Amino acid sequence: MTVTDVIEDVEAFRLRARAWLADNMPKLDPDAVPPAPGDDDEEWVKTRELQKKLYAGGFAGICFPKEYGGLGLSPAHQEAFSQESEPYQMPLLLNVPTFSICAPTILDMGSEQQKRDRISAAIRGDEILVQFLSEPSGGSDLAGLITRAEKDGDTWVINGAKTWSTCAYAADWALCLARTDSDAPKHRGLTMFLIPTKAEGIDMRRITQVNGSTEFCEEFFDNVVVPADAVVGEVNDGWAVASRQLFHERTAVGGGSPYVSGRGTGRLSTPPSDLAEIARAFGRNEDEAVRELVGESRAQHVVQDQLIRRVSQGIESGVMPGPAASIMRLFHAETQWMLDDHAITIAGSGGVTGKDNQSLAAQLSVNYLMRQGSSLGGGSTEMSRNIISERLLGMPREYAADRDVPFREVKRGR
Amino acid sequence: MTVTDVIEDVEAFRLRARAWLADNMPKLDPDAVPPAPGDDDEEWVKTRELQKKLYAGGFAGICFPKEYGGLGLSPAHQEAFSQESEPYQMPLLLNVPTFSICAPTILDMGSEQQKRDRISAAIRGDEILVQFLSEPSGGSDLAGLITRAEKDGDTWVINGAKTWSTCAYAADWALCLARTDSDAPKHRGLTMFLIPTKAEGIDMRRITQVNGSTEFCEEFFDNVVVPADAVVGEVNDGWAVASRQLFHERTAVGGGSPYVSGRGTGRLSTPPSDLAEIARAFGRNEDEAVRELVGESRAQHVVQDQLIRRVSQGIESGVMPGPAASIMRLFHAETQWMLDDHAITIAGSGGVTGKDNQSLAAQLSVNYLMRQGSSLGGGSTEMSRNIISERLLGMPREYAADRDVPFREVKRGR
Amino acid sequence: MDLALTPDQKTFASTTRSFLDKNNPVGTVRDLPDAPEAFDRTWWGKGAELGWTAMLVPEELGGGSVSGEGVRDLAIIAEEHGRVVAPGALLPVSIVLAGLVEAARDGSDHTSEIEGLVAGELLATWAVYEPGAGWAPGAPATTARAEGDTFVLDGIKDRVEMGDQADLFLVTASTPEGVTQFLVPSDAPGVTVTPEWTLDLSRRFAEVRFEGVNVLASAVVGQVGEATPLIERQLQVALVLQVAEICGGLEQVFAFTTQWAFDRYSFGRPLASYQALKHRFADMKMWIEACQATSGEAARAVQDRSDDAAELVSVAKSYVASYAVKIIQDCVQMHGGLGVTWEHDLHLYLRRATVDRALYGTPEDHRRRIADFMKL
Amino acid sequence: MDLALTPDQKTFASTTRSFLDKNNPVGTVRDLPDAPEAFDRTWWGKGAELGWTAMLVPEELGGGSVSGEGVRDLAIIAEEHGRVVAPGALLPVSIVLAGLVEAARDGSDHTSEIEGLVAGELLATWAVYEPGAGWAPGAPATTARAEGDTFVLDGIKDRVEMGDQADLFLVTASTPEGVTQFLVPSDAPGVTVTPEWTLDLSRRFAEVRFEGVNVLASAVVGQVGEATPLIERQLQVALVLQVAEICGGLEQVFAFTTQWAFDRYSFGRPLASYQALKHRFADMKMWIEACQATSGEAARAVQDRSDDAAELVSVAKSYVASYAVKIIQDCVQMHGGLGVTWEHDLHLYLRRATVDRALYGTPEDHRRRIADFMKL
Repeated sequence: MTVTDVIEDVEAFRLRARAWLADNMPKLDPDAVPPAPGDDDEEWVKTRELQKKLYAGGFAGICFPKEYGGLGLSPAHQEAFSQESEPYQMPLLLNVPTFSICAPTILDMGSEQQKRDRISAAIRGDEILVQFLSEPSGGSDLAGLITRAEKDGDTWVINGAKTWSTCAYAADWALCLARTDSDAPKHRGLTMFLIPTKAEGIDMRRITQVNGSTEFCEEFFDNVVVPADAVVGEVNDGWAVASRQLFHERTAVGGGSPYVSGRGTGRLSTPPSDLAEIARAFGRNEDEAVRELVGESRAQHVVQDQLIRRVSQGIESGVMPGPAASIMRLFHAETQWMLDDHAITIAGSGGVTGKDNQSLAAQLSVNYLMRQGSSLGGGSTEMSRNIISERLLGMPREYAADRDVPFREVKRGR
Repeated sequence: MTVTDVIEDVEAFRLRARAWLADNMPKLDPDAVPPAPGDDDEEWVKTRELQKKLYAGGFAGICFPKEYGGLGLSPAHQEAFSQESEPYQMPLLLNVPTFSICAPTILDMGSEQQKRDRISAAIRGDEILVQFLSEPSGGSDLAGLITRAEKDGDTWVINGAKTWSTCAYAADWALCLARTDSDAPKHRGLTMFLIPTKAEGIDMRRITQVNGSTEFCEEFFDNVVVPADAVVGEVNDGWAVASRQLFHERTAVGGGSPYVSGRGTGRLSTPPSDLAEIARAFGRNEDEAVRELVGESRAQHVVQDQLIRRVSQGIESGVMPGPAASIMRLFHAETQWMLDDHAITIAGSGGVTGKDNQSLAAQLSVNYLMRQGSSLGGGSTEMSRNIISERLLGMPREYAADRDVPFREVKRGR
Repeated sequence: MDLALTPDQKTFASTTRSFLDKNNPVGTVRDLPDAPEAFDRTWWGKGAELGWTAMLVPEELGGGSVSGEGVRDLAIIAEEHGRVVAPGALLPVSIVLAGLVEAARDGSDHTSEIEGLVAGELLATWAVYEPGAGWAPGAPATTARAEGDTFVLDGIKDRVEMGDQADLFLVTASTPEGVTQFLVPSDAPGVTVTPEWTLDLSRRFAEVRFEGVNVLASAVVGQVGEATPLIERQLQVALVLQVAEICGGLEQVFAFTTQWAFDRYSFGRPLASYQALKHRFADMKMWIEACQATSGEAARAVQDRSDDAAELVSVAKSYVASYAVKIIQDCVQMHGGLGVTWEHDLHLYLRRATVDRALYGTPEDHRRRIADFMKL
Repeated sequence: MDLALTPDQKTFASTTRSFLDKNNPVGTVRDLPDAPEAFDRTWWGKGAELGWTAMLVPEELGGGSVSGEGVRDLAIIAEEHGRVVAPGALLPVSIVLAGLVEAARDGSDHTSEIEGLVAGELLATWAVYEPGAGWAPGAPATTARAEGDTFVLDGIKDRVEMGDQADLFLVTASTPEGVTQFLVPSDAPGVTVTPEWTLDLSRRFAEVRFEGVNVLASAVVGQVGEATPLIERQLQVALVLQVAEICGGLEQVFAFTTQWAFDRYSFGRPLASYQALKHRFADMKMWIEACQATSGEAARAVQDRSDDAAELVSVAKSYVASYAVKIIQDCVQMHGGLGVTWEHDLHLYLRRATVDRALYGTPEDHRRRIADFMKL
């Protein structure tokens, strides 16, 4: 061990970071509102610049290994840096998925070359990574995907389509899961590829949601050629890579990733409706029926927080199995349903027209259009109920017609 | 054709009935409340007497064939008689199941001897008929029954148990479905028997429901011996008989049976809660939240009537298939749920205690204990949803593990 | 659809459907917000030629219905409109015609306005809601003050459908004699129309200010101070059309969602094979039949002017509007992520159902109204 | 069950459970209505020996808790009671003790009553509801009028739990100085107790009339006119016990219903294999975990006298009581016809949950109270 390998003490690191941040990073504007997802093109340019600054200052990739461009420090160092960085502008948009999902997956499962190339480029602020997983025909059944990669000499040729790729419009590289063996059962014929998002043959377009958000993209692959070394992990063992990726995604969503730097994702989600505000704005706060609805919704929110604490502690202490997390996911959806339903009930006849599209009525009624968003994103509530009944209560598994049969024999719809 | 076979004109029959009724049948006491099911032992005695009167007067079994003790007249005659009988006490308790379900099934499927013996005895007022169909292990799966009848020389020996037999405590004979071939698939190994309810080896007890009703019975069979001629229809073809029975039951419930005489079943069901009355009684009728609940429930009731009209007409005119009747069944349950839920909400803190067990609070809260009654009796709401999705919407049938396999190989729980 | 239509009504329904399918395929709704107007007057004139504006109007006033039951015929048109989320003036013009025809027996002569509306040449709408207030047509803050042979109107109305295109406003206002309705030209001095935002892409609403607007006494609809029965009639017609339109949309949404459940596979099985989903489809089927049942009977009751018409429209509105949004939301869920995209038609129906839910009394308002009818 | 119990608390819970399982198996509840009394005092005395009455009482007054957190310990006892629908005086005695201990700092000395209650020798209950009125402890129609050194009480209370067995009534009454509470012996002249019917088989309620009942000034609990904080504390303790008891019942009902779904076959498959039922079980599991979460946090907040304790008990009551009856009813449905028989235990739980739902504020009352806290 050489002298340079002595790890800097967390507090020393913190002080050094504090000084550096003050000298180098722009202060946060307290009034600045992050742009809505999809309306953030300029923000991405700025993000790359901020990451380059961090890298130049020696504060990028704190928990990533040195050999791939990181600092090789501990989560405690990262936490100290995040604390210190709070008053400053930070490249938060890189936290998810680049640093917390894609880079750790490459770190776990990628080739030496992939780690050296992609992770270090991300840490330098040169590249942004995303995921090409879901497919238009897929829904809850990720492993049933049909985008195929066929071997052609030394290269692979990819055809098919992906969808719901968060922020793919801003990215350089993507982890793309494709089917490479249709004779194997569904999970066993998949391979993960690391491909440039601007490769020839990829046609990307942004998906507009009913609330106007365009953060998601869909991609169509028409004979996209990638080299053999684009494979991440082993050929036909892509499910192992995807599983790792899903693990990192859950960790990131749960707030437990050591690879994020600074607080948050840098994205503004639509603000939820505030029922008390709505009741007052529409002059209904004296109506006892309305007061019941506001009180009920408040109770639901409080119970949600309490439930999250109980289940998180339960899982952490081992009293509850991991799949108990689905309880929180399902409850979150219930809370949203109640909120959106009560919002339109309370707003009543005033809730569907307004001065303009920034009016309270516009906000709450557009939220109502997105009511199911919270029961679809991150696994549908139907999947959560399957998980709770099967994996917590031990009830028989739902019959899967595609289990243990060659994928090409599996029936498919549209 | 002899002279006696000339059928009497309906209006002549009506006039003759009118005169006879006035001379012979006791008038209804307008204040008399029918006893609750199960508390009606005396009522059954009176019922037999009334039926004997009708028989003696030549007005019993109006639509049943003459050779089995009836009058062989048309439904129009029966309808005229029912209209005329309204001011009088009538043996209404015999309408269901004796005359509208059991006797027509024997008429359709029984042997000549069974028709001569049982139908005529019922018409004479000597015997009451009931059904032994459901089993403790059965639930929605009637054809999965396990009570078995084994051939022993010239006789059959029955072992097993039946339950939910309406008014069996008052009856003499029962149509009892039992398994006679466990090597056949479930529907194909059943046989219907006509057995005396007081046969040796039958232990009958009354089931008490949470609202105190004891109208249902359960029966345990311990080596009950019945002769070969107790079989109704063919051995191992009992499902055909049961299907006929179910058809007559549906017809009776729908009010379309020509075999009932007089209006109604002679039974008092628990009166449903009246939300407006509850709101007033508990001083909550000025509360806007309560007014919404009362109005919502009123709307639900009105819509139920409207839906029944629509679906009945739809089925009648052939625009809707027969299974559309399940829509009415399911909606009825929804209406009951709302009524019972709103009742306890409106009654609030006063709804669970009262002066005595006749108080409004007692009625509404005991009704609440029976809330699921309407979603269980006459086929569960779960079965209705299966029928609507599979037979109206054409969705794939639920996997039945007992389809087309020998019954003895079917897995059974408790 | 009502199961008891006459052959004439069925033919009429299918003519209306073909016209709308050809001219207003549902997908075009997305482009309407960017169009100069929500709909084209020439197109509306063609609708009028098909009879859309004639149903409530007696023959002597230039109208006439298909079956002799104008309200029910109109409900058929509304249902077809709902099926494709059609734009147009059906609801506002029908409401105003209902009021004018009702008032034609006594009061000023509005024959020429009626004829213009029936011909599709004039557009009229009801200015009844007021800023910050719910459904309370009986207590307008807008006032009309007699001044010699004229009245002077002052007040603000909002949620005025088609306020940007209307030629005439039917204004509900307070007078010392009681609530009174006036027919006010949109170009009268003192009238200011300001567009509002709305959730429905196919309709437009506006705030309309009346500042010292002077109208002749002949602008009064019916008698001064006696607008209450007119308002009730207008409301009943509005509700019949709303619930019919919602039913049309529901049938369409349910049909394509059911088809989706058959076509879409997950884990090698169609969605339609999953019992948890099948049971939800069964519930939806039941609710939609119930919606159709109550809509049909509301139309019949208003047609027949039954004693219980006022209650039955409230029953229908309270039931249909509640279940419609619930059903459409569950259909969104059945579609997965696709269901919340701009590209999918679902939101077009959801927008309209949500707006219909809110206007002319919410389900909650109508439940309270039913409790009033029950003398609770 | 709270996931964060100390080993001592776990041991205590299991001792309580063994005692109740042995002495009060759930099936025996059916016989209670025919028994002379809802429970036997000797049995209650044994409960007191186990510490059921000591948890809220400081050591200097003869009490003492298991963990130093008396409210949470008491919630454990309540949960175990709920598991077997136990009869007894837990709720009424705990409420009265909460008030007496709270008032012990100032006001008259009620040490001997406290000691008697802790020893299980005395039984006391809160007389707070009044005929025809909902939960409104702050505005009693019952009055107390000062007369020399005494007070004269007049009024009628109902829904008085254990009114037939209580030795003492904690009476909430109006005085010119404000709401005041009095400890009144049940044998005082002018006190009349009339049994009421109730849905819960394991509990009894009574109407209690106070007609010119004369009590000494020392009967006042705390200070005259200053009962409001005492009432709030009593309510909070009542709610913590109610929700804990409901949770105990829910866990039991859910456990035997889940087992039933595994054991019961239909069409050759266990009920537990039907997706439509599985999804309902999943919902129930989620709701029960949420009930446990909010019950636990309510107990902690009341224990800690947190600023948000008043809100958190209302949150817990409004959530738990709503979902409890919903869950138990769905468990009835899962059992088929058996679920509505007298023979099955389900209705014993449903009865208790329905009564708990109604008393000390319904879910609807508590939602309105939450809105008040939000200053809506």
